[in-house]
Amino acid sequence: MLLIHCPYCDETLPELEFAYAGEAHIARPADPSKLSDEEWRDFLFIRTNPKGVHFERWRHINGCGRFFNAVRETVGDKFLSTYEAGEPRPDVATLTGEAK
Amino acid sequence: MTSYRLPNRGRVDHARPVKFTVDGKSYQGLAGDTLASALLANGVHLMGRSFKYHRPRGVVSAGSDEPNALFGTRRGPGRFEPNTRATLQELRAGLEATSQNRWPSLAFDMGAINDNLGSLFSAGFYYKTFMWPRAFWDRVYEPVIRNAAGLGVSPTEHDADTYASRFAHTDVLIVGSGPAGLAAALAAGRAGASVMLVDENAEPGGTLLSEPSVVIDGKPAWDWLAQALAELAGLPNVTVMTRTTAIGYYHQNLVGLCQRLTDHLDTPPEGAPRERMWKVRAKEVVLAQGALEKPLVFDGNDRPGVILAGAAQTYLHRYGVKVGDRPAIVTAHDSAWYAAFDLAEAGAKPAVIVDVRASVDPALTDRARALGIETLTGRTVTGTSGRLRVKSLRVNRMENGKAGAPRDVACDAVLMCGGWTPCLHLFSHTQGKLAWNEAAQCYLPGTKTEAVQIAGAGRGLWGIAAALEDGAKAGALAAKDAGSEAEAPAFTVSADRIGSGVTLRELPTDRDPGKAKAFIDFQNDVTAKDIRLAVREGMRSIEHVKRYTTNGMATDQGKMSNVNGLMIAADALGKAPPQVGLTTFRPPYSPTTFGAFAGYHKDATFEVTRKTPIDPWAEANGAVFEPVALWRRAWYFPKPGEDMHAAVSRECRGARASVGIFDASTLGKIEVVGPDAVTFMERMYTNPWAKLGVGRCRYGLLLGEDGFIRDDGVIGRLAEDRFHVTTTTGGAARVLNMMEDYLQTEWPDLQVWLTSTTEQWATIALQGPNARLLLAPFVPDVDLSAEAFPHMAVIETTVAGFPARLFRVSFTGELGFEINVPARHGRALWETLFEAGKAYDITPYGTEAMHVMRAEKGYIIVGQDTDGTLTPDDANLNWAIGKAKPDFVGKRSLTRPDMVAKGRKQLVGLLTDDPKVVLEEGAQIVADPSQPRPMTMLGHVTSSYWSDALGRSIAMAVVVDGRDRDGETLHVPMPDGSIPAKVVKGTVFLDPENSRLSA
Amino acid sequence: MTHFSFAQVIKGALTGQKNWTAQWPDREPKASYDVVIVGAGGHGLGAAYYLAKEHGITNVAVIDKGWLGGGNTGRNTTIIRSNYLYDESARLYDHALDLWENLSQDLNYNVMYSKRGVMMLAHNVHDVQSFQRHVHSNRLNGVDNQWLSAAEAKAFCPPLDLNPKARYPVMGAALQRRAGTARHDAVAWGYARGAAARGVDIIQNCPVTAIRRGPDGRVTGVETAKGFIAAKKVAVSAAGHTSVVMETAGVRLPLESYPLQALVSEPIKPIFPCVAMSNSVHAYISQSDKGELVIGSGTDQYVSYSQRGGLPLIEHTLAAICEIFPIFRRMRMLRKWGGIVDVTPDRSAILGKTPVPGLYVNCGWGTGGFKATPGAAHVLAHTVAKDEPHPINAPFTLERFTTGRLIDEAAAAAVAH
Amino acid sequence: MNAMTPTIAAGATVTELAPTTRIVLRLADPGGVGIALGVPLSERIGSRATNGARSALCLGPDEWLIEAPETEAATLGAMIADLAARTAISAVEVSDREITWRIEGPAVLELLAAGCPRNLAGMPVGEGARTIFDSVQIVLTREAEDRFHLTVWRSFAPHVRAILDLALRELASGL
Repeated sequence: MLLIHCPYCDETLPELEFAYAGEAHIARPADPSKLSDEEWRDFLFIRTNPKGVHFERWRHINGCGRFFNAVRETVGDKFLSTYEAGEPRPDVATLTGEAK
Repeated sequence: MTSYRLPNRGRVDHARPVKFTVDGKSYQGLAGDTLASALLANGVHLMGRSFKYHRPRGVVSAGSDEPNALFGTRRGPGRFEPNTRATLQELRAGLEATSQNRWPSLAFDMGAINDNLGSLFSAGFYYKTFMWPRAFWDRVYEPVIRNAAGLGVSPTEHDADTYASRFAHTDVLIVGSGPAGLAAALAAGRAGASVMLVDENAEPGGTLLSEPSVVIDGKPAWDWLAQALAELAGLPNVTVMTRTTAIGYYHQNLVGLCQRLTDHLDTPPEGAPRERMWKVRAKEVVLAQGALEKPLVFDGNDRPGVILAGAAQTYLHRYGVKVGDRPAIVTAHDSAWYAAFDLAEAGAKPAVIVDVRASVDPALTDRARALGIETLTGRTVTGTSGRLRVKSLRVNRMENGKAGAPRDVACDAVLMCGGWTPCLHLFSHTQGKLAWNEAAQCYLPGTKTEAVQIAGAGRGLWGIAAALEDGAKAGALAAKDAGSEAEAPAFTVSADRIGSGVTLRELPTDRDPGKAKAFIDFQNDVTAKDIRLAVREGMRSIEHVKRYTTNGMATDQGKMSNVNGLMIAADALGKAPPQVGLTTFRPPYSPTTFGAFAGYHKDATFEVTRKTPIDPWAEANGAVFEPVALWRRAWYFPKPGEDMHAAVSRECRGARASVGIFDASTLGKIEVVGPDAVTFMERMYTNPWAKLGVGRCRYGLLLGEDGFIRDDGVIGRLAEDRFHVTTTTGGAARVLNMMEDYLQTEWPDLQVWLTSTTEQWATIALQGPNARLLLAPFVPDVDLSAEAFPHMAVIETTVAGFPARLFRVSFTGELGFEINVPARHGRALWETLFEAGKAYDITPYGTEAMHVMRAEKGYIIVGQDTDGTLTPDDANLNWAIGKAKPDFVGKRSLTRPDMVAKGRKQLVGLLTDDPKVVLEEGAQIVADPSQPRPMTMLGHVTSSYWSDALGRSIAMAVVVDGRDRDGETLHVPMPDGSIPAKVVKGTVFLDPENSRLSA
Repeated sequence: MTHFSFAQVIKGALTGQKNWTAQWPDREPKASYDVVIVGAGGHGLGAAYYLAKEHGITNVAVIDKGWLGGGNTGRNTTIIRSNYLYDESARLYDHALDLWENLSQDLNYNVMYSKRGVMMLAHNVHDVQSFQRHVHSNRLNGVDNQWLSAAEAKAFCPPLDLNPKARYPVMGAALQRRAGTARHDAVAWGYARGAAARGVDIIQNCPVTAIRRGPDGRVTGVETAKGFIAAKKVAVSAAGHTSVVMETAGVRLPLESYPLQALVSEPIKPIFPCVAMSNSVHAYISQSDKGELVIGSGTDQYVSYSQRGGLPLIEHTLAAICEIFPIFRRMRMLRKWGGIVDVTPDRSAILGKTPVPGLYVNCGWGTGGFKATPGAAHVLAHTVAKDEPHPINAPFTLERFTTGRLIDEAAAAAVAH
Repeated sequence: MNAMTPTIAAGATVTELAPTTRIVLRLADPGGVGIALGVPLSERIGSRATNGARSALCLGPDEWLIEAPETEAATLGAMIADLAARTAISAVEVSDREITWRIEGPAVLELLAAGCPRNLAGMPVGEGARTIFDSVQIVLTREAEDRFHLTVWRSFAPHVRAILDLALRELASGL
């Protein structure tokens, strides 16, 4: 059971309060009708699934209710950072630097 | 039977005898005994039979690493469990134990025939045979193999006990209460950090309990222990828990602890759970689990009476039991010498101390001589004799690396010690790396992945002094890291028993190694030659060797066998042990009761059962219920003598003839409020909302982004900026989460908010031609006439004096209303309407009648008529799509090639040629029932009922290009013949002109 | 390589087991191969076996980052069944089932395929509807699957609790008698031995770091810890790690990898005669030939390559098992383990060609990979040999995620794979 | 056995409270809104502001749970309506959606630890949070060192209560 820091509550809380919500920074296209079938497929289905640093979304569903973003290393399941929805991707190098 | 109990020795209560039975025979032990120590005190070593060869086995250990001494244990009805370790099971009054894996008796076991055939059952033998003739596998070989499987027998009754679960948070969790753990607890506890100190045993102290002769801070070990425990007990920030096994080490210092609460009690208190699963989140963890003693690997090392030297020492000091009068000692480590000395001082007459090492510390040999014990160094051991109890030991000289002339030494027990392995199971649960230490010839903790310290023997440190010092340091460091200033206390130790040893493979023998039975994994009967065979057959990785031989897969989790297996595999491969690897330890540290994991989730509290405010009325009025998602809903209301069919038909008739009343409270409700409410609705749902007037409702259709139908429901506009959205019963939470997702992450600019009101409202549906007549008197402020309050209208008013949201909607095709009142008034309103309704012969109906009536009217149920692969067009719901809208969730997917291709399955009506035949839901549909299999299936029946209103059966189905098949006869092949049925394009079977609906 | 037979076992007994030789040699890679298969699990080794046996392609290497059979092949609950809803799935898994039936004899290696029957429990009206749909569809597809009443289910599986007051009462079950279990390690070992005997090189502990492509975009080989290995064709069958390997060839997949946990109890005498699955309470259980209750749990909610897995999941699974089989509440869990399963959006596999010439992929099996092993391996070999899919795997393309022609068993009937 | 014995011996009691008026208030910028509602809106999640019998618990960055005695329902309603006319807000009454128990006694933390994974010892008196008990979402507020209020949706209440009762029996057993 992970410990997750909610950037809105600014508290580190048990995973049981949170729901995983898939890869982060996959924005819904402003005008989907302009997308080719391949582009639309990429939006719908193609995921990075990295063995390493993963940008992902969680929802503090049994807490403040907010969706937020997280950077997690998928081999050791260590969180490098969490940040509010809408914020840009943090720089991984800095994060892993901090993580060391 | 002579007693092996030593008066005035041990920590057992000599004044409190305890009676127990094994295989029906009564024995007597003492309070404080384990089942194993009590049997040893009675001179019983034979405590089990091995898995494969059914060899007679004695107890080898004194802890949770015991592979042999396993019993079925029982405490009255509903309280039996197999494979209980006699070394952990504390004696309690009336304990009933049964031996396992033997027939007819433990002393005489027919299964032992396998032992003579042992050479047939070498590692992996079953992969190599039982293949011919093929049919024999199913009918002969496998049944035989399966019947031979297993140790104890399964419980057969429902468990009479309950189990508990508890979360806890602490600064420092210390696992193991030996010297290292105690010192850590003292250091961290004195520093004021919150501390949990847990130990698997009944009593804290670890090694100290087996080495009373050590002197700490000028006090005998046991006095010091008492004082340390007293100090810890006095610290409010320290909790000491015994009988508590740390079973698993999970992410971010979450450690699972299983606490055994009642198995040791003569009579457990009322309401006490049998076990409690703790989920402890610790800032810092200190692992002080000590080391595990390894057996020596030689022919006959499994004979009853052969026991680990450290275990013998524990039985002597903790339980006042000597394992034999004339023990022989075989060792590769100094520690066993001390066991011999202690036994000698206790009155036993050790026959010999055989040390496989050529040279041994003279202090040891001198002491042995002083005690009159013969010592043989640089020898090997090549066999034992005795059927159910060891009689003699075969010792050989070593001549230039080979076993030379043998000699038999008579004995009644053999104490063996193959050195010690640091106990790092929990550490490896964290995926922490283990590092091979060439000098110590063992694995030690390497890279850490968690905030954890390993202290004492776990780091390969030997002796009480070293353990105390190391534990104190670890405890202080942990407390510091957890935020309390701490310093490591110092201890002065004398009469410590520091020692060293060597790690070996199987001992050299002068016999045919191919015939030798030198056991590594006692329970699974894995021998040294099995390991070497596996390597010869190409098993290069230790994981392969383990899986091929089953070494380390017994109930001791490889505690006793892994390292010996590794050393021999490495030798066979000619590699260094680290190149061969080490099998990963997996939770739990020792076997853990299912019930403890399940905790409170048993019977009524297994899972949430949601009930509506009206549910008690339904129960009181004889409803039969069905589970729908987490809810239970009234399915139908049978009258005496009615079956489901009769009840449902009557309920439908009642509603269509006059008026029916239905509890719709489980429908999901979401309040969408804010200036941008309309914009939000336009984007989420397929339908247009801008033009929907306040006080009006509309059927809403929700897709996934993949274009498939996810949910639907009637949505009412209460104000310009306020919608009352309803969802399916099962979909409520999912839909709200989906809406929040889009709102928060895609359209954060919208000023609109979502609130679940599912449980704020109780929802009562009145359906039927007399619904208005019944309801009107209770709604003083609203003109309910068709003109003033038509179908799909909504208003906030009062009903029977309760504040209400009144909808004119219908899911039955009848004139209908849905009344939402605050939940607390739900039952009162229901009873009020039901009373008044009696004048109209009102009929309460359940979900089944609701399903029938909606099907008669052609309304779909998402999840039954759609299944996550249907588009709006497939389901005839194109009318619900706002054509003019530039976008809505799922719109883009609807133009993907396959979504617009021919050959999609479309929802149609299906009428059997024989109106009396009701199709089976899920039945498949074909064009030609006589075609060979595999048949080409065109679709399946999604809904099918007997329609009382139509006097015939009706069905809905999804059929390939269904709408083009209007009037076509298709076939539904059933096991007992095929049923012809005609496709009808529309699914509306009743009142297509909506005259009833809009009456 | 020693042929396995009862006679040899006797001989072994008499000669101190001197007669057995290595089941497969541990090879160093050659400079080039006709086919390189990435991933030495049952699927990859099986594909090599069938390439050699049925297509005469023996210049083949199977490369694995660890020891063979060390991935999901050795980390599952060994359940084998084919009673899937859709024609595509039913054909694929039934093809596998046909091969399972003769696999021991074919490989001269006893994989202990045990036709003990797999029973799926229905706990509510929706389950009943969806399982009936399966039964009908299977019947017309010629796939063995039958409906049992609650009483019949109890008769078939005595430990089942029929208490009507239960939170999840048993309302019936779908039974595939021909389904069952097999000895998972033996499948990998048997294929490895069979492939090696036909000249296939098995290269262990040799991570593939990249797939190389030529100027024409065609596959040229793989970079590994032991250097570059040239290959005319490369097939990736690396389960949870497939995304990572394929990415190096510029192929992005609709895959996510999740930790899946399973566990066994202490061994007991035979009590559980079949395999039972319950999708409503998320648990499945059988009893191994060793006597352990083998219990499948679910996947953690987040993407991960760690094999740790969380405690809450195990708590839920065992609560569910004890709810349906209350007599097991006092049994003890002996060992749990984790695997990494790769899951596609429609929970069906991707098996076939890729946009890259000469590169083939077999992935996305989720929790259904073991049961498919012989079938998947067989059609993968065909696809690689012929450079075109076998009719059975033709629907399991990558393109379906563009066109929308998904094979969504789970959406269709919430049936766990 | 007598249902009361365990709860007393257990060192904790569970008592259902009478209904109160509850409003879920959602808005982007709480600045100045407090005055209009007669209770300030604290902006830190978990903190609660009170004024007389009226309280506002901040549950999310834009979410407050307003509680008031039913006698104040009308005035509160009017204030909200007035506010809604001037500001973009969402105010939804949920008085009947959930029920509240008072859970108190020296063993209150142990009792709640039977199902709540949060470290409640760290929750300051006068604050609260939405969290989880067993599988059920709840709102907890700490009213005193040894007293909490647990609010749970109506249909989930029996499940939570059943587990609390099991835990009370367990605590009463002394083990």
